[in-house]
Amino acid sequence: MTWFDRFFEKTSRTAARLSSRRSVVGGIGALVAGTAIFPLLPVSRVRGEEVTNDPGDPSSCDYWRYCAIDGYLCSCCGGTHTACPPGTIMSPITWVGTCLNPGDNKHYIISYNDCCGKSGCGRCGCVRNEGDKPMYLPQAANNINWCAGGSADIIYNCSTAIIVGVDDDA
Amino acid sequence: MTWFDRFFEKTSRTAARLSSRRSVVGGIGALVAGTAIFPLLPVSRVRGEEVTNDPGDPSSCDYWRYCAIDGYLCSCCGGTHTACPPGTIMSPITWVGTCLNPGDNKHYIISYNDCCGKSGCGRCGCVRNEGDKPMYLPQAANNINWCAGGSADIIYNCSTAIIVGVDDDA
Amino acid sequence: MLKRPLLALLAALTFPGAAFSADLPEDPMGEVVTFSRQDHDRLVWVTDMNMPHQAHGRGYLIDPDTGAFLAMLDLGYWTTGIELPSDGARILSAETHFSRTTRGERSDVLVTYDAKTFQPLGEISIPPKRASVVKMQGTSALSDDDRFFAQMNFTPAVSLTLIDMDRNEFVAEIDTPGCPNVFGGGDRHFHLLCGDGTFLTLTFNDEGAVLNKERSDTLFDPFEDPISISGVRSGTHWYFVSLAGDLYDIEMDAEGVRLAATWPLISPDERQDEWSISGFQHLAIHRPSNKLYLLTHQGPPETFEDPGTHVWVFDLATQAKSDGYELAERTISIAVSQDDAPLLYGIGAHIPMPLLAQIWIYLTEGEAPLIETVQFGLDVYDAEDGSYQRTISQLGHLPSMIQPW
Amino acid sequence: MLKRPLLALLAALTFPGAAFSADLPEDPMGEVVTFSRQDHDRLVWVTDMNMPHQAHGRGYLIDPDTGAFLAMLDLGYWTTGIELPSDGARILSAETHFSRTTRGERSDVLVTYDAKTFQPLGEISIPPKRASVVKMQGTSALSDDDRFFAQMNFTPAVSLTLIDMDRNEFVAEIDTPGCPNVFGGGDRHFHLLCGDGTFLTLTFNDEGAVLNKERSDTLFDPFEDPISISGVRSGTHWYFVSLAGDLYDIEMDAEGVRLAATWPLISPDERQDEWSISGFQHLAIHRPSNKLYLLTHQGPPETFEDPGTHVWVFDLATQAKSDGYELAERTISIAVSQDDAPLLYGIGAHIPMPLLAQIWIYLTEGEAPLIETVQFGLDVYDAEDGSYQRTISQLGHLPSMIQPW
Repeated sequence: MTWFDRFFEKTSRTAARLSSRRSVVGGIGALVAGTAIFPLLPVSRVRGEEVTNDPGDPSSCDYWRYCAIDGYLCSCCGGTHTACPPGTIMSPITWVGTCLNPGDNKHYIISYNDCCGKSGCGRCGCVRNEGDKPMYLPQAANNINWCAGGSADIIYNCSTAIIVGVDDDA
Repeated sequence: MTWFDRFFEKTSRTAARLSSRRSVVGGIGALVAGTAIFPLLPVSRVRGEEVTNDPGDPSSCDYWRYCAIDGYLCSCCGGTHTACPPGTIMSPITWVGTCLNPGDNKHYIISYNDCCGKSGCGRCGCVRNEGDKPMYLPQAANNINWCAGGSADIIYNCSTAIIVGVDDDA
Repeated sequence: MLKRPLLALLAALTFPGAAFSADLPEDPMGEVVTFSRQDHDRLVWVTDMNMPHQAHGRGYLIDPDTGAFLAMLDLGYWTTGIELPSDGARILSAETHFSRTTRGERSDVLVTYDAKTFQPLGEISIPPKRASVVKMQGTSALSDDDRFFAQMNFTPAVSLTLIDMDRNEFVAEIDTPGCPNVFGGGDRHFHLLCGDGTFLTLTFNDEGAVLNKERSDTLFDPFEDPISISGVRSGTHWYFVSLAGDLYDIEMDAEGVRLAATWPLISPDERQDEWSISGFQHLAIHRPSNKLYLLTHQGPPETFEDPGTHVWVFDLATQAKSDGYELAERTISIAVSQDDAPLLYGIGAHIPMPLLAQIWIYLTEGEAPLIETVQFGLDVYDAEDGSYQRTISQLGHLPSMIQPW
Repeated sequence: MLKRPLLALLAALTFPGAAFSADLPEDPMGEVVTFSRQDHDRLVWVTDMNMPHQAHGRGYLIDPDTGAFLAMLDLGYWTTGIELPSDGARILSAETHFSRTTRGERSDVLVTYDAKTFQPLGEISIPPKRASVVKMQGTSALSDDDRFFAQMNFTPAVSLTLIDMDRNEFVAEIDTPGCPNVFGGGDRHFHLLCGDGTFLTLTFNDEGAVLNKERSDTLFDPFEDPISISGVRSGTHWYFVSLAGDLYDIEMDAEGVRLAATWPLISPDERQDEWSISGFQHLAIHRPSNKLYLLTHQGPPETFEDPGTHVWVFDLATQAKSDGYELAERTISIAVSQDDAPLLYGIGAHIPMPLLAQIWIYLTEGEAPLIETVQFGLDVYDAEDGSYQRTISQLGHLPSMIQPW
């Protein structure tokens, strides 16, 4: 859940207080009915979430492996959630997070290696910060450009989410 | 009038056909009344347009001198409509347009000198193309980066609108 | 840290019944997706000058059938696009870079990129005079055999840089006063569009030495109704449209440049109704069927660069309008794939909110908040009937050129 | 072309009664606005890493009272901000540039800009190891006499670059393993924040030679509740807040670094209600009144970087919360001017549409279209009561640091 979700969850409640929920929804409904351009249901939340042991859509910020990410999803940039786009190079080291996989209810250690050597992809920006730490604790810090030190230097393109193990302690 | 104005002028008519105008405005009115955050009147159109012999707001794309412009208004970037922002240099030559001044009903020749040496200001983008010609007619072409040839080279920051004369032929 | 997942993977392989409850395997580290043209039925490049962040000029490679964003190139300060040699193995880009990103010493280079790894294979220094202009068509050209690259210069003196791609060297800068835009047509010819309504044909030899400069007749009236620089080509014919909507069928070859035909794409009646050309790249051509596509909208003459709302289709053989449709999005550029079931590509100016929300904001706050939310994406349509297929969104700040590949 | 307007101007001056119907005068050509600090009661710099277009790192100079955007600086690839010497005559910026904008040879330089013309006065080459990180606080520091500049490096080995601004030269790269973030405190001291909860004080002489490295006691628990790097300073005291909301009053001087006091800014009850620190630059200080400002919002622990909705005001003398208000916009950074009627500055994440339109889009399409429309601007509030004054909008893509000047 991102700050937008949280904000609107809260704001929707506020709006419902300001005006009765019926009239707000009625107003929205009237407008939508007037055009029928967009569906009222939040369909974007449902698609692709079959229950498997690795559930979810790797090109969506909601995907479980992205629990500690801060960057552009390589899945939207010519790469995948575990591979860099053509023309870029994966940073050798990076920060790690620990994410709960709803498919098997286990915690996995995720390495968020950056892909480097092309400028910022700019697609599917995703900021989630579970367990993120200040940059003086770099092993858990997503505010650092981890392209530093790689052969493509600090030109940041996108971020991956690679399983490096199961966290039995979590 | 920009393409947005034209588009919405047309679209508003279409929307009024789709649903009766009363119900659209009613729906909007209900929503606005529910929050009262934003005024319904298009106030942005009125401000600063006193009738003088140089009427209008130089930080608005609607200002009469900008009739042939394509760029960021220097008035929003630390400069004015006739002067460059600190740290930039004015391109020595550029294209010219002919704009009607509603203050005295005369046509003026306007030189749209670019300000150069800092990256694109990005504020108050304004595209109007009265009399704009293809780039093989450079004296009237606003698609050219006129920073070319100046001492700050081709780094484009924003555009001015300088009166260089009255066009008695227009 | 490595051993546990490997064991889990082994366990999963050994006891397949337990696979679902076994740990997910460790992922390989350091992988990079390998691009292969053979994996795609169709491909398209979109080039973006990224205004106001011109140092991030970029090219985006897209599979229009899947909607996948495949790869990108960084193209330097204020790109005016790429050239695509017919071998499909290279991408050529004339670029400008500064020693301090947006200040300092300027270097202009012609970069060759590997079309599989998208890494630079090499670069050739060229005079630091490359033109930076908003419309990308006509700013560079390749000879028909891909050997010579021609680059438009503007300082504001107008000249042409000639580069030999076989010898990997800059050959010459040729003064071409009054004739900036360059078009291909022949192995040893380039054709330049001049401000007096003529074309200038440069003929050169295998060493790149200019043998002849031939000036055409006056082919159009640059003052009454100039042609747009956004031409499309089929064989020796280039098709241009004037600002008022007349088509100019212009033949360019070793003999020079001649007007083959001209006829209105926008009829007098339609002009009365203010139908106009639109956007940046307003013509597209489907060579197998000899069909021409015009991006159009309704608006007064000064709106010739406004986004288009409709596409009209013409049969070049009969000069007749055969079809037309409304686009799903306001569109600044179009192109068409060259296969038998062609796609129409459009760069759409998307406002990420429902239309009635847009109208509401327009009525209450004017256009400024809406303009600030415009985002450009590549819209894919069926070229036959204009039916909307999909959008590849989030393509930078001012993508304007579409090149099927 | 020149004579006619001059004549018109003369006519207007000679016959003032006719001025209104005379032609508008010709404007002077080539003018550049002259900046003078004396023309402004207050000034503020906003620094922008411009993600995803990091080559366009920039600084924006703003008059918060008039809302005027005054000038800008280009700061190279992935800027981490500027330093402002107390003389007000210079702006210092450690920058990274590449020979081909986003590839090629890397050059790191410390650039001195003239604070009147905003042109570079000179640059000093430094090791190409400058850290590129999202939060700008603690990435560089000036000695109290403005003579030495310290730059955080991350390759990912951690070190500190020391530059002598009097001699205009790079002095040394000092290994500081485990201690990346740097803070000022003294003329010949820098204080580094370490991953084990200590600080490392470097003492050096007039030549920049390190005389002593002094490690503090463990001042906080980096594993249970680390402090944010976004500290604010008053005299020898630096104030930091932990992720859970405890204030750490830390004294830094020639003697080293000591914990002066610690107390909760967010009470246990408030933590129960999920009040959290927010954004990037979440603390601000008004030194004349000894007031501390905390940016806050409600959300679970992992939201500590989410935009803030409220500001809480504390009296540093009594350690008591004296005030609090809701902000007009969701805010990622705050700062306060240092005059007697202070302004609170916030970088707001603006969505350019009415709130109910936002809710409508959120309900029908989810958050994605909204996130894509977020635009950052500098919001100006009365620091006393949080009343909203004005916004300076269109400030790039990720402005995050605010520095009153």
